[in-house]
Amino acid sequence: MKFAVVEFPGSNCDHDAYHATKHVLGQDAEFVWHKDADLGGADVVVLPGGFSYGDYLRTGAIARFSPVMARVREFADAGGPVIGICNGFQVLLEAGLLEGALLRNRDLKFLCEHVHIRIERTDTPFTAGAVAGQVLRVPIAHGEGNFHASPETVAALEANRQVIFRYCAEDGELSDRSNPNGSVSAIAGICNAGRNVVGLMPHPERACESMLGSTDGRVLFESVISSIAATGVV
Amino acid sequence: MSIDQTTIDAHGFSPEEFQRLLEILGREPTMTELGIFSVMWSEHCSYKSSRLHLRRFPTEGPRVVQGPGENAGAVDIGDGITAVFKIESHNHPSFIEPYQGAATGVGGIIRDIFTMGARPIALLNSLRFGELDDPATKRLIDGVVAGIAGYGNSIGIPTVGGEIAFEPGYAGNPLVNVFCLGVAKADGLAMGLASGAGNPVYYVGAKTGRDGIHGATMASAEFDEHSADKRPAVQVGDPFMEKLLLEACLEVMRTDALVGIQDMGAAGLTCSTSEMGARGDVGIEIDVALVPQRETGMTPYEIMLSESQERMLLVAQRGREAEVERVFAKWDLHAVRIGQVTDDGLLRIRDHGEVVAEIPNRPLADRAPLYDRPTERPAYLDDVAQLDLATLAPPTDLGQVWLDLLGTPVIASKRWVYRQYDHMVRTNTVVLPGLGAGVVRVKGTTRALVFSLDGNGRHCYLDPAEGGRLAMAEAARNVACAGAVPIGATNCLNFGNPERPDIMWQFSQAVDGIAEACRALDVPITGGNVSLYNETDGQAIYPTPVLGVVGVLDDVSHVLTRVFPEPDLDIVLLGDPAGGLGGSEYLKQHHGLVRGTPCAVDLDRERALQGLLVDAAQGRWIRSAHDGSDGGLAVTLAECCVESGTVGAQIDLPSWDGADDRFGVVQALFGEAPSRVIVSVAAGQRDQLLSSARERSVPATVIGSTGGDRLRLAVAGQSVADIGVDEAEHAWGQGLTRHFER
Amino acid sequence: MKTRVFVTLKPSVFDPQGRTIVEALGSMGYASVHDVRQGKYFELEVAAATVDEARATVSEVADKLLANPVIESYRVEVDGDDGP
Amino acid sequence: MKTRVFVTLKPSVFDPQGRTIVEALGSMGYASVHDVRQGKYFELEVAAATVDEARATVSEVADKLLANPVIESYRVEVDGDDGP
Ligand SMILES: Nc1ncnc2c1ncn2[C@@H]1O[C@H](COP(=O)(O)OP(=O)(O)O)[C@@H](O)[C@H]1O
Ligand SMILES: [Mg+2]
Repeated sequence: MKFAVVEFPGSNCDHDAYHATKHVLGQDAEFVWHKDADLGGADVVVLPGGFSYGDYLRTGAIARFSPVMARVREFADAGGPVIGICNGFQVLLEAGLLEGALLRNRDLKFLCEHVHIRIERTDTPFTAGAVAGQVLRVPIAHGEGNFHASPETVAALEANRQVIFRYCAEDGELSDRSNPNGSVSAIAGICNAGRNVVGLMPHPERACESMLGSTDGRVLFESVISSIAATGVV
Repeated sequence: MSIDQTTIDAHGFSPEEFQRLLEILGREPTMTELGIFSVMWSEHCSYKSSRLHLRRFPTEGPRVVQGPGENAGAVDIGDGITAVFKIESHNHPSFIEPYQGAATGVGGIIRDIFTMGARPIALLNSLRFGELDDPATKRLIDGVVAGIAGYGNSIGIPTVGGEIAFEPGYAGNPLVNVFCLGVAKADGLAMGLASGAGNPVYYVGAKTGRDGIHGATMASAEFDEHSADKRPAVQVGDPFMEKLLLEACLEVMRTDALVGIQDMGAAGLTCSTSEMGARGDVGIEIDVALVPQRETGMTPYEIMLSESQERMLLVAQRGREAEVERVFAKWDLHAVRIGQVTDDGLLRIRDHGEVVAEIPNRPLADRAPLYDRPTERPAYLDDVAQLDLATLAPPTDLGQVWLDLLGTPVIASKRWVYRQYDHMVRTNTVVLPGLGAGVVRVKGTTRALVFSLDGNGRHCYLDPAEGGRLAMAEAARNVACAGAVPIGATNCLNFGNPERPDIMWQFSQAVDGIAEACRALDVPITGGNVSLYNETDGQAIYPTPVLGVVGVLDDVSHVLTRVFPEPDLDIVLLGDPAGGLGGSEYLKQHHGLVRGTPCAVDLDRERALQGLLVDAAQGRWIRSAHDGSDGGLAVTLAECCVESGTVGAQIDLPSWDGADDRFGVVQALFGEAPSRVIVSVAAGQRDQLLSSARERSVPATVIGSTGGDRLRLAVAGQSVADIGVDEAEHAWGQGLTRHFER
Repeated sequence: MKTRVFVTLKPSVFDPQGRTIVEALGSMGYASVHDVRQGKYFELEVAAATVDEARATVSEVADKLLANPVIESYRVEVDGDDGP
Repeated sequence: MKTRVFVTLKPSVFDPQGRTIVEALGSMGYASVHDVRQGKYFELEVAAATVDEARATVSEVADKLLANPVIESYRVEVDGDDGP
């Protein structure tokens, strides 16, 4: 299984995603530079976290014009699994591969801490190995993770079962207190209509080794590895 | 054109200094030359008041790869890896513009580390402000923390720990010290040195503007009501540019097309060109017209003195230019050739070809002024040493005092601060902030690096030499509490005006204390920073040395934190039960007094204790370890219980001579003393721990056990305080945060 | 040619920064300020032969890059133009 | 009363965001945009009897809170006022 980790200028979780997929999960992984002409024959594309272009102007706003994004779009259109983590999620939204936008956190501060998220749907390649309702303990680290979309869009996302992760308490209950950034409907991550493109604010790649305090993030990577092995997609 | 006296004075030259300048040049200086000498000989760049004293630090040891003198120090951590680290202050800029001042401080220390060829992997910060009841102080803190976060988070280096304290003396002069650590292959260190006549000199990074001209001189002058006039000296940080520079420079260093590299920090092009030349004993010639400029009409003087951020100077091998340029181009950076290395030993500055400055490099550096400033023991010391407990009323509700102490901002949880910092990026952070020293693993090895920043201005104010010893001992102890062996130290010496003999005395005493502790603990100083003139309207801050100690833990799986992990463990106090109230947090909070003398540290005992901790961690005899500092044993114990769920503790502290005195119990609970650590131990390992402690003459007393959901404290069998873990958690959790909630 | 672009959050989008400012102003004694919305402001220097050309370029740039249509709207001003 | 405040970095202060935007526009084919400065834009609703009163309040607010006088300058506009 080969993961492509896309590097934009200013990406800073690129090595973390690489480490998690290659060294922890033992898969093939390769960096793809944002000016590269192809995705190196990857089976899965990861848009990692960080501050592409310094997050200047708006998070993800400039990165989405990088040449590699045209390749990512083709890959996604062909059904290839794509995951955007944190800044990667922001890039996917700006690029229109996912719907919605991310505003500044409700209390205007950058937040780095472990939170709980509930897996809402298991019919995406990144959650197929999980159980619906399963609660993960994973870190967040962002200043602009407050998911926003118009009420119609939110309703459509819900109706089409595109809300994949919600912030919750340890027991899976939703509450204002367990929503760290003010996201509408506690949305922590969504997928596209085709269900192969997933974006989320929390960092599963930071939760793959017990030494780092949680291994709950592995299920996302393990899911996509077995999904691909099972379907032989791409 | 000859330069008039007013101009000379404005550049801060003393008559003798100017005379020396004339001797070196053998003629009158040009304006550009005057500017260059002025910044190079400023306190900030030349350390003219402190250099003499800093020589007393021990700087050598088997692990030292690079001692003081380069951009950062370096120690060997094994496995062919070198840890490179240093601390830097950005006190004055942060007071003028908290966000940008703190942010550019972080940017500066990061450049110092990657300039050495090391990949930065961790940041720490040490902060001092006035008391939190002042809204202006809160705004300052808000800005400083956001600035550190803004820069560190963006560039992707985790801020894994630090310290923050509040004392009235810092209200007009906050301290913002930042520490960065990186790792490099042992043979991969780069040096800030030029060599090889004809080799090209490159400029890369942000364009030069009129930023911070005379910033270096600003950091060397006291604040007064006219400081506002110096405001244009503020710069805006660009972490994105620095991220590109960091990656590109590390990539260039891997090519061996590089001869030397140096960041442009204080005094920008001036400092980098002359220092690189002086270190290599060569000349450097540049043309300022080739320097990329952001503003029009800049004079050579301005270009040479600009402190625009995010710029690097490098010397490449002649003939390998294309390789260097290609790497920078990949990162959308433009490396511009602005000159070359020469063999005449001169710093020659041209402007469109015309020579505007020509200064012999070595004398500019080597003959910088060096002062043995007069010292005099301050008169206040005799007064503040007097602490007469007989005039004070002991508290009646010890549980309440306990909770109050837990809720004071300096002791309370720092979560409000560190959750604004990305402390997990790079996936190496093995111990999250708030649980003890910073711990990051080194991927590809079994090792972890452990570091702590510690300082206590109040102790140094009451006794600067003891304060220096205590700060060094505490920083090393915090590292040992995680199970790591301290192997190197850096320090940031924040003091007032060195031209005042009492301040200079404090400085000299503190250096002596630190040096003594370093020798006793066998931890060399590999570098540091001095920040003087920390005064507002003649009112100096507490003398505040901040020590940064780096340790290595051979097997990361042995790491310890402060938290009692489960019930039914024995709690053992390593060290003396007795603590003193002189200079304690209790005395300040409960009686409003900063008096007495802090308990002295017995350095032999300290060394034995740290050795015991390291062995106990390695042998897995203990389950947690926490250094007792502010607030005494009661506070230390409560800190072992909070954030761990509901593991409480029952404690019975022994009585000791004088325990029947009115303040005996207070001293048992809240008295402070160095060389004390609370550890938890499973029944099976207890005897091993106790006998090993006995062998090393470290006092060890079983004082209780973990469990339950309350913290019960007795002294000599007599119950004295009993609080719920949840109460403690609440007081401690909200103590700092509540000041910032809307 | 000097041009200016104003980007504001759409009225339906909650603006936490604006709210924070209103609250801060309230506690500072400026209760008369009862609503604040924060947006972005850009000054762009454009090489263009005519005001119309400048307006066209800048509108395109605002559309594609400066504003995110999901949450923001924008307005363009060109020196020497009174607007459409 | 509707008022607007424009906050910009002082001309001598470096604007990293502006520079990054210009470079991005360059690589997107908008080389004619040769300078961008990014600032902040605020819309404030103020209860005031006169334009002058509104202007005075908002100027004070801009001074104290909206702009950072160390690195920024600001301009105030009030509906129905042609400026001072
Ligand atoms: N400014 C700060 N930045 C990041 N972490 C901090 C800061 N201040 C304190 N911390 C963290 O909070 C914890 C408690 O700090 P402190 O009270 O100074 O500990 P100790 O008394 O053990 O030295 C430590 O883990 C420290 O790293
Ligand atoms: Mg401390």
